[in-house]
Amino acid sequence: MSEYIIKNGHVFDPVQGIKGDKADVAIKNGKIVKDSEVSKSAKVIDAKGKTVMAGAVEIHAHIAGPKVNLGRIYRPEDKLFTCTPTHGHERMGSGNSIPSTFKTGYEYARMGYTTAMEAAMPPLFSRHTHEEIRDTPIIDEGAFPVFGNNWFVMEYLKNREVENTAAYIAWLLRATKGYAVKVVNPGGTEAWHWGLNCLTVNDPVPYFDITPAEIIKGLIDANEYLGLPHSMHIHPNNLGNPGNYTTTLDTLKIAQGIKPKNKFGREQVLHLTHTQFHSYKGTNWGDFESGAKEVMDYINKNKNITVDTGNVTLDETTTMTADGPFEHHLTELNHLKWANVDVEVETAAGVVPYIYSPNISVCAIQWAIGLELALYAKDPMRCFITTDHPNAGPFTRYPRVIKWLMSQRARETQINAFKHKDKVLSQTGIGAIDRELTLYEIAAMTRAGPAKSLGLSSMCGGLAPGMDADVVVYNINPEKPFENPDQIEAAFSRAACVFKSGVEVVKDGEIVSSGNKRTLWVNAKVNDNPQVMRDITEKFLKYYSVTQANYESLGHSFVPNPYALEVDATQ
Amino acid sequence: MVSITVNLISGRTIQQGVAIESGKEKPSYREAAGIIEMDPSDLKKLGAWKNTNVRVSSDYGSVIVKAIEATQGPHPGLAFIPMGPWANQIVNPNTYSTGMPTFKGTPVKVEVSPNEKVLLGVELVQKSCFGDSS
Amino acid sequence: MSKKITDVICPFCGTLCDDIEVLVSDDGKKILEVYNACVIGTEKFMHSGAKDRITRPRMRQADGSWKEVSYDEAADYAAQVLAKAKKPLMYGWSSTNCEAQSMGNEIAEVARACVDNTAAVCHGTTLIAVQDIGLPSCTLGEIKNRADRVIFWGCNPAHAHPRHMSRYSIFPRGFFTVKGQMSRKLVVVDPRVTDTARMADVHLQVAQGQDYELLCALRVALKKEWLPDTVAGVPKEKIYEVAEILKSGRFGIIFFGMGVTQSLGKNHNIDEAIALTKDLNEYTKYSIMPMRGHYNVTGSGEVLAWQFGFPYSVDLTRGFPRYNPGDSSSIDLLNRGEIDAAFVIGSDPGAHFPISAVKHLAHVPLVCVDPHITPTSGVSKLHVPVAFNGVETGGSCYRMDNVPIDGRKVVDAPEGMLSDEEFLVMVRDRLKKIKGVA
Amino acid sequence: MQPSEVEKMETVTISMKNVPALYLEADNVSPDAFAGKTSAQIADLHVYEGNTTGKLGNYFEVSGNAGATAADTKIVVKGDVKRVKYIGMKMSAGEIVVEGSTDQYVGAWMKGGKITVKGNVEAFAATAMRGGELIIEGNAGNYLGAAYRGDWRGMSKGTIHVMGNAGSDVGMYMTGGEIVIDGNVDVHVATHAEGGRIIVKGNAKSKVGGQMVDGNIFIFGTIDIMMPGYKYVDTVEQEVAGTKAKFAHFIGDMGERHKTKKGQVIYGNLYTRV
Repeated sequence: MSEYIIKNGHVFDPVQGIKGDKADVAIKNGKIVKDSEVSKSAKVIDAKGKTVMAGAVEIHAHIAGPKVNLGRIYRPEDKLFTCTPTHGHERMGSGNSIPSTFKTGYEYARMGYTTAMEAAMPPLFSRHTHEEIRDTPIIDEGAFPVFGNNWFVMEYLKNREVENTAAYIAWLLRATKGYAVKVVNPGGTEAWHWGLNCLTVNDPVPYFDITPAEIIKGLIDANEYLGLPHSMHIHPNNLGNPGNYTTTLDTLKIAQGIKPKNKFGREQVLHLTHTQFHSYKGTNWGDFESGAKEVMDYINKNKNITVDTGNVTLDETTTMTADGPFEHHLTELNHLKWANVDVEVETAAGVVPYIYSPNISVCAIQWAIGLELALYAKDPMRCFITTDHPNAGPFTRYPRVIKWLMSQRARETQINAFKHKDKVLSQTGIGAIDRELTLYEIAAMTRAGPAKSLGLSSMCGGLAPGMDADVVVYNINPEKPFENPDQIEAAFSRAACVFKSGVEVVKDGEIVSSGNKRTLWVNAKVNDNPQVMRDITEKFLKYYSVTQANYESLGHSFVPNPYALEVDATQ
Repeated sequence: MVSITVNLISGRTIQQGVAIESGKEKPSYREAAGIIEMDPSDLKKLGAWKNTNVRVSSDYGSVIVKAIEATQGPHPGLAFIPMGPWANQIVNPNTYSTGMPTFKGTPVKVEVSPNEKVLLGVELVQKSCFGDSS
Repeated sequence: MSKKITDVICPFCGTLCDDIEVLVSDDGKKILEVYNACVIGTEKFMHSGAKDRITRPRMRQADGSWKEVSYDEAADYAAQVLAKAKKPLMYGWSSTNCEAQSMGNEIAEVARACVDNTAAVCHGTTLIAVQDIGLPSCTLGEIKNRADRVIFWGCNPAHAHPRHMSRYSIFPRGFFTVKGQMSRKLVVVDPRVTDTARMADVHLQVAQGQDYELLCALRVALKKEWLPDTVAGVPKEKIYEVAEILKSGRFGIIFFGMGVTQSLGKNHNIDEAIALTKDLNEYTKYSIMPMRGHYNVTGSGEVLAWQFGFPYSVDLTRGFPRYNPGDSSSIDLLNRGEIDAAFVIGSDPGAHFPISAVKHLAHVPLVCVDPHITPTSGVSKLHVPVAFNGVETGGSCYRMDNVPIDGRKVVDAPEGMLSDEEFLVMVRDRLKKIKGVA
Repeated sequence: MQPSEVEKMETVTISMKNVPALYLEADNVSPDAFAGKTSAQIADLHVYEGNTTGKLGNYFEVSGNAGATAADTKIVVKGDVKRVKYIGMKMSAGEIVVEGSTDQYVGAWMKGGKITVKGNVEAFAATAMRGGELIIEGNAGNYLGAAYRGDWRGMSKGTIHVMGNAGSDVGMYMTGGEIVIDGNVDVHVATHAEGGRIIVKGNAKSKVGGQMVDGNIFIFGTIDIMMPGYKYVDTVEQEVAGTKAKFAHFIGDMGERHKTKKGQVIYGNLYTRV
């Protein structure tokens, strides 16, 4: 089998605590091994004067599924004049804010990403999500089915039946080949099916008379009861409205004091996603200001929470989320084309284009809030970099976000370019922060941290022997400081060399192989629960529009290379 | 020869659906889609008995179909030929640069021609494309 | 004895009924009985066992007769045609599964072809409208559980989607609609008194070709503005009345079909209907859904969109996807004489395109992949029969509300016949060899 | 264009010598692509027929060198170019004269300069125009000066003058600029427009000003079917495109959302000659 040795690179690996000193990374049969175990015939990759990290892990992006495809279908102008003729191994692709599947795989690989999680999968459409995952080359992928507005979950949690909820979650993860429990605007999206919403954690859901707080608490307990690899992954109520940081803090307080219970090395019980959209102070868009300090102070103090930032990258992009009411609110703000799909019994979704213009003070403040969150974070292993692709910006902008985080000069040049520079400085604390993240901290925020939070710390996110051989070499010499911050962006945009499961997939920014991607999913075994099975059969007879047999075969025959994480929750 | 002008639309019917599944080279397809449904008042204006063959022509072509009484009327001034090769001999192919031909809303002239035959589906298209050779 | 296969999807229309049960002989060769399907679905299943079925590819000879050829020879010919053509059109894809569509996209990419599906003559203008103004929609189960206002605008489900009303839109008893059709008000807008219109509480007999004006009038009526006495043949009192009926519901749904997509105004009719739906969302909860015709045209749109970025009329000739219906759509390409070869699968343009377009199709090298004898195969150079998709092969299909359901294989195909996916793999491998692509 | 500038312009003449079997995509035929090139280099520019890439020289006889910049480059296109698309696409300056008729996308996405077509043009002329001047002495196709599919930002600046008739969907999603059509227009004029001016000297069929938010339409001839969303306000006397006449003034589209500026609701205006 193919053997490689990456010699003399500056290794940054928070899993082993290596902070940039020279070390060799040996690869054999798709795994990382000690240097000694590799024969002389191993192919040498010279990484002298370069940076070596593990393959990056994307914890939250909308890259595969029905609403992503609805975004592709209804934005032909997103592809005008931005496609380049295909060459070499690459299949054709198009799309700026919403790339087509082949292009998604290539763009992630080029930046050194080897694992990515689809952030919201409506269970009824999971077959569609898996077909798109099948057509996204190179990167391993998993998908989070949404549970926060599911009729089963709401009916069980109304009576605090955590065990029944856990049994239903296990059944649904198996039926849809899902990975984790995702909650989007709990209760609010079910209210949206009547055109309403839940703006705080205590607003009751129409007809189901359960509050978002009860849904959140119940799903955390069910998740820990099962001991799933990843914690409950939440997009709280009241997204994107000034003054919503109080709702965010109320949501986080629900997780206070709950201990994680799992055998995957996960230490958090709640993951708060795209925190930027949930850290707004002020009462309207006029006095809108940053709540990043308050939110991050709480998170720094509570160890059982991980977050991802959701950085705004100041591009024309497309917002898409299962938070139906927010998208309707957004289309009333900017009058751009609005797409919406309400899904029976389960969830909803909305898609609206949005232009984050540097000339609008709100967008500039959003940009600052995203960066403040990462810069206030004390423990980079609990704060990850995302743009909630494509909501705050396309994932292809990660190198630019890393540039802003690693260079105060880059931040200043951007602040000076804002039309309302004064407002940005007065309404946020970005001007006063001079912290510049190091490569080691960036490695924690994009590799080791997300892998640990997802329960994948034994497989990816690090370079310890025995882990998958997902290795990236960047043209960055840590010993030679960069004169121009744009060099950081350029280096992180086109990796010098990327290995995925021991196969070289990128060389000098060019795709050289389509790799052999896996679909990660969680197979949770629970005590058999006839009552839940009866409820499921009854709901399919009365309220679903597909038969139970066709629903249960949604994820099966369509995952060419599945990788199941086994969980045994039988008590 | 008496002729009237009506506005032609085309679309699905259950019989047309069944016929396309049982074979478009068979007479059942001609029975289902080689017809023009006209309002009784239009038939009276034309002076035609029900179930007689008529020649329907537009600026884009002409075809022989069997005239029957409207099954989903009344719709005076409006004629209906189920979607298929007969309708598509005469519908307006102008797409107004949207890619979609104007299947509905083609002004047509209808005249009685009892002794001309309604061709079978496949035969009709072959004759239009290759003339009488095949 | 015989065995019953349940939860079978019916491969005909966009309703994609998935509760069909088929009684099959023990040796799995013959379909004996079909339950729960409408008359069209039943005919599709039963016809697969017809004796006079074509089971081998055949090539058109100079004198017009057919000569039987092997699948290998057919694949060679198809690959040659696609390799030589400067601008081949690969059309259809709507009556085959997503795996075959994905294989077809790969072929189109290597051949640098134009790919288009039957949306070009069905809901293509809907997709243009969605691209201009979005689409507030929902799944069919939402309508079953919640809808109390149902509008059929320019569509006739009684004929085109026979079980739609009993499975989703009018009769089912959902979570919040326990009284079934008694808890729903039905409005039908159609220039004819269709069989669907006869069941309606309100039938607006709109003047043909003026749907755009009537839709605009409804939006004006919602804002309680001035209206002329009659609009599109409908008196203004009735328009104000219908506006009130629409507004007073808790959950409304507008279904629309060929009546608006194929008439004058084309995409603007749907654009205005979607704008009306957005306006109604200011008062109550409204969604709008196209009545997709073929059972997997939605699937073809989804596969094309996630692989190339556009739902239909995709032009790959420059090495990257381009899209502009009116320039890259099949009818215009044919009428302007812009293509020099054609590969048709899973559709019948010979019967359903205007004859001016079919004439162009007949005078270029045309490969037709279809289990039936159709006008397209009648004018093609090569006719390749394949197994019935949805009956003799399974595969992924997408319903009119984009919900994916797995087709099931019910009975074996006749001896020695390939599925469309297997034939496409043969064509792809030969084409790659000719073009020297890895 | 002052006369002094005109002499300084270099003229490149391309005349069709073998008509393409299919259609030729000639997006390189623009002052921006020709600028600073000799006739030999121009002949080497790429053109595309279907999925094959060819050279301009294979299809056209090229004579004359281009000016140093686009602004001082003039292109004269002779011969049968009815099957040539994209002439003058994305041009920013300079001038093109097409002696005959040509196909789709003439001056699409143009930002400046001037194009004169002596014959007819097909659909999508001056798509999403940002500036410059387009004169068509024959007839224009559909989607004249309209936005690209899915884009809410249509033509924003520049002038188009069609001496013959125009097709459907003139000025869709228009936000600025002016279109004058001496002949008739088909259905759909200034649909979804948010600004700009369209003057039709001939007749319009129907669906004029549908879903219009802002902007002005002048129809000198008749409209077969008026949109119900247009409310008669008054009759005004105005001079439009050199003609002084009385117009019935309608505001609309009343079904559409409208902006309010300083408390005043802004409507689109439709004037039909009385």
